[in-house]
Amino acid sequence: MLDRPKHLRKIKFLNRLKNWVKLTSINVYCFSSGCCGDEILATYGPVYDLERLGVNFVSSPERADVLMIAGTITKEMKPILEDLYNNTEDKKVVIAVGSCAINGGPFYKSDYILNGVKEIFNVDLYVPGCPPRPEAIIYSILRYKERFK
Amino acid sequence: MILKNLLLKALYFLLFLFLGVYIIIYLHKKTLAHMQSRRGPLQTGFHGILQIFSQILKSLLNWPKLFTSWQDLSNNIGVVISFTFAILAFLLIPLTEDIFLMNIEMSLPLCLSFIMISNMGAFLSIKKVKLNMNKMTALLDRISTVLIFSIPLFISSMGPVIVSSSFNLFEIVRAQSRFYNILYQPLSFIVFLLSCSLLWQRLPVDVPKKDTYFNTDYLSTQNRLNYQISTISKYINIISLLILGTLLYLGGWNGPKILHPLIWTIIKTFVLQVILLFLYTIIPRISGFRKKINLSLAFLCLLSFLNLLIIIFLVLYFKPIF
Amino acid sequence: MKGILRSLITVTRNTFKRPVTVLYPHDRIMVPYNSRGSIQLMVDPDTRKILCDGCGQCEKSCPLKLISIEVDINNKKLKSFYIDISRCMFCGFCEEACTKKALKMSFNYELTEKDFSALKYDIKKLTKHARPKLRKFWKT
Amino acid sequence: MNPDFGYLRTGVEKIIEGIEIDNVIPFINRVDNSSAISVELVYCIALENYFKIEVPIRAKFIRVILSELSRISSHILFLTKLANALGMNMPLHYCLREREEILHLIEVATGSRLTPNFVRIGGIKSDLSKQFFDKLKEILKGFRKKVHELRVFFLENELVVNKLNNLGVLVKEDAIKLAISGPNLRALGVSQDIRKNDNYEIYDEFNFKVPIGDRGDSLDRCMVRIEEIEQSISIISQALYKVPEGKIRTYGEVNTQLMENIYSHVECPHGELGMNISVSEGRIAKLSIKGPSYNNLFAFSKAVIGEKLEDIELILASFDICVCEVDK
Repeated sequence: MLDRPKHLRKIKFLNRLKNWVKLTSINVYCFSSGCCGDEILATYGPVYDLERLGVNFVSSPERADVLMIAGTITKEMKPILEDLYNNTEDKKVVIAVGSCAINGGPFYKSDYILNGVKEIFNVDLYVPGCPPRPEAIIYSILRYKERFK
Repeated sequence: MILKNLLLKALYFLLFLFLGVYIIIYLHKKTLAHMQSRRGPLQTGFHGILQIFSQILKSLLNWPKLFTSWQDLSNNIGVVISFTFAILAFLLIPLTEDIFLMNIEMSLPLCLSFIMISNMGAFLSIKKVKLNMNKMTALLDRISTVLIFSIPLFISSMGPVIVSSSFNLFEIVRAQSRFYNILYQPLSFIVFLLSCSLLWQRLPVDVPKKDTYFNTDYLSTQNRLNYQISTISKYINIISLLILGTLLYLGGWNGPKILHPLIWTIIKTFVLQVILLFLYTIIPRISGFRKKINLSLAFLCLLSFLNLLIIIFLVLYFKPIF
Repeated sequence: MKGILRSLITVTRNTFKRPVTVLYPHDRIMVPYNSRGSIQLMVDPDTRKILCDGCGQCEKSCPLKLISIEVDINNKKLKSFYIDISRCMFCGFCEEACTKKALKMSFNYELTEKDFSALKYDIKKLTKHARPKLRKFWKT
Repeated sequence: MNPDFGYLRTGVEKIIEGIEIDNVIPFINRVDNSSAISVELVYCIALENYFKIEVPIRAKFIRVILSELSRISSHILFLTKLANALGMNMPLHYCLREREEILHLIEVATGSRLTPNFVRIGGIKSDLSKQFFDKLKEILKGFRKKVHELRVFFLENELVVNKLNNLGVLVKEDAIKLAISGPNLRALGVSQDIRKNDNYEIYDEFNFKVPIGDRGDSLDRCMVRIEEIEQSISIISQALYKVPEGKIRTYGEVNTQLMENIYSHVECPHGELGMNISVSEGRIAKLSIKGPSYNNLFAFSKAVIGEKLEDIELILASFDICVCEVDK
């Protein structure tokens, strides 16, 4: 092993600490509607207990690391979603749950529907399914963890 | 030298305080989870011990943002006030006969008033609150609840004071060496517990914002660090109120001499905490200004006055017992 | 007071039961055999060829028209098979329409992707779980 | 108070126009997210009545069992919402735990937890195995006890009863004017149930009561739903031992000519769910859904008048409004 200079070692330690923190405590802000909302409620429940993985559902977007957007998204919701994304302090990870939030889903022909969240802002993870099982939602959070490993 | 000793002692106390806060948060989460037939925090560390540590660390890594703009410091001053007063209130409380920081004559009322101030302090920080009517009503609602429920808290704590005839916490505990206060004043014990629990907003069970009419609150617009600090100060308040409850009614560090007196206080506080957790999860939350006033003035205050009358009667006619 | 005490007793009874939590990544709930997960193209276990011959029944039956098939006119062989999973509502009509049992809904529900383009499944992705692994008998 | 809705409008009724009859079901079962199978049932019953297709008895039994299961799951979801509004953390999690068992049963039967694409014109998609019936018997045995636990939390706890009593009272005249149906109407004391009055499947073979309240406050609405859970458990346990062997689906002739205004209705967990269909050449020409939640929303805005501001969330939860169904 080569000896690294001291200041570099310190920076490396800080980075590792930051990564560990991001791995072990994830604050999620949920914006959900319809049947995908029911499945997210199930992940909060006792059978698929999300708290054991270090996930907290947070009441304001300012404290969130992950924005989880689930269910049908209409054109009337667009200003609300934009407000929600702009109010956040850092750059957030966005997870789109369900085929409605990914690409309009079964209602993509309708005039009232937005074709997915990707039209408003950048989406990092897509979770297909209509609605996806609660395990699939948990798996997306495990995938989110992978990027810090 | 005296100052140096005092500082060292204060440091020890703070260490104990933070460890205690940490353990109480962890136990709150874990016991609640098992009551709900869940597992609770599990992955980080042994049975998720480190999970809360990482949560706190996460907000602390954000700290440079607090000092980037000095104009904003005035907005954060409320959080600082609530934190410092919460710590000050804790430092006044003795844990055993030997472990204490200071011995003041008026320690009980000072401690209670500090807790009240620290509960009110967070309202001074109205960072980014666009003054909606909703948010203003929520804010006023919080202030009013703190004021309302501190009245029965003060009155009910006068019961043990009359028995020991001093405001000093040491004297109150020494007076209970034969009989614990809970035996002949259970009414004031119940009032004390209820008003305590209403003061700290049912914290582990409910998110504090849920207590108000709307889903807007002064906390929901604060940034991560402010929110974390204010929740930690609330947990410190929980600890100090729980320990006060044990000192006033459950006999404090008195107990069979099998165990160290410090362990007795810890066991008693834990029992109190579990009782409160059970009560929270079944009793629906109290909302509405009128209901709160009715509960505090018509029910809790009346009960505590009744208790005072009984105690005065007992002290006057059966003094040799005490 | 009686009701409060009774509810307290039920809570205490539940606290000492075993928690029902399923620790998902390590052990998981048995998915029923007819559960509708991701779509896969079945493969003949002996010849290792795709069973689908591109008759186009599933293309017609899909209510959202997400399936697109191309067939070589000369060989009558499957050229390309695409399913746009991003809009799919997992109704299972394509599975019912297939006469040769070449399409099947599998147990796999872990479909999370990073790219949007990866949600358009081609033959390689559709047969990923269906194709049996080759076993090496002779080491050379 | 005027409700402001339309944030979840999908326009399903417009999208469906021009789609073949068989392919409609997966679109319309997204309308009601808490009990999707009742929407499928209305659609199929309407077309069966028009074409005079006789559904096999085994299929009818299985339809009844599945619709009652989804009624139980929907009512338990209502209880979680109520517990959340009350601030009681314990019953919320117990409700979610019990709901998960029933959702698992539905998944074993149909293949999906919330959107079973299962009912077909003239029968059902696939037969249920013996394994499913064994599982049902096993779960139903312990389920009565669990419902009794929930009853202790909501109806016997004095503090909860005091809070819900005389809260959000709906007057009978208002209810009739707004054409309310379902448990919210039954809480007023009107015994109106389409399962009894117009037995659309084989509901006349089962013994069950229609639970009724007195005043129509939030406590009655909660009580009626909890008692309905028990009634539907008894229906399922009666149906379990009567299920005959036989076919599951009859393939009747479907005319491709024009036909208009076929109407049918069904008792879904929220109330009366009606559907008006007109078909031309094997494709849907027009389809309109009459959901119960739309009327219930306006009933809520009537019941709120005169109540305090802090109780609004509770009253809204007690009406059990499915937002997807209001906007469609």
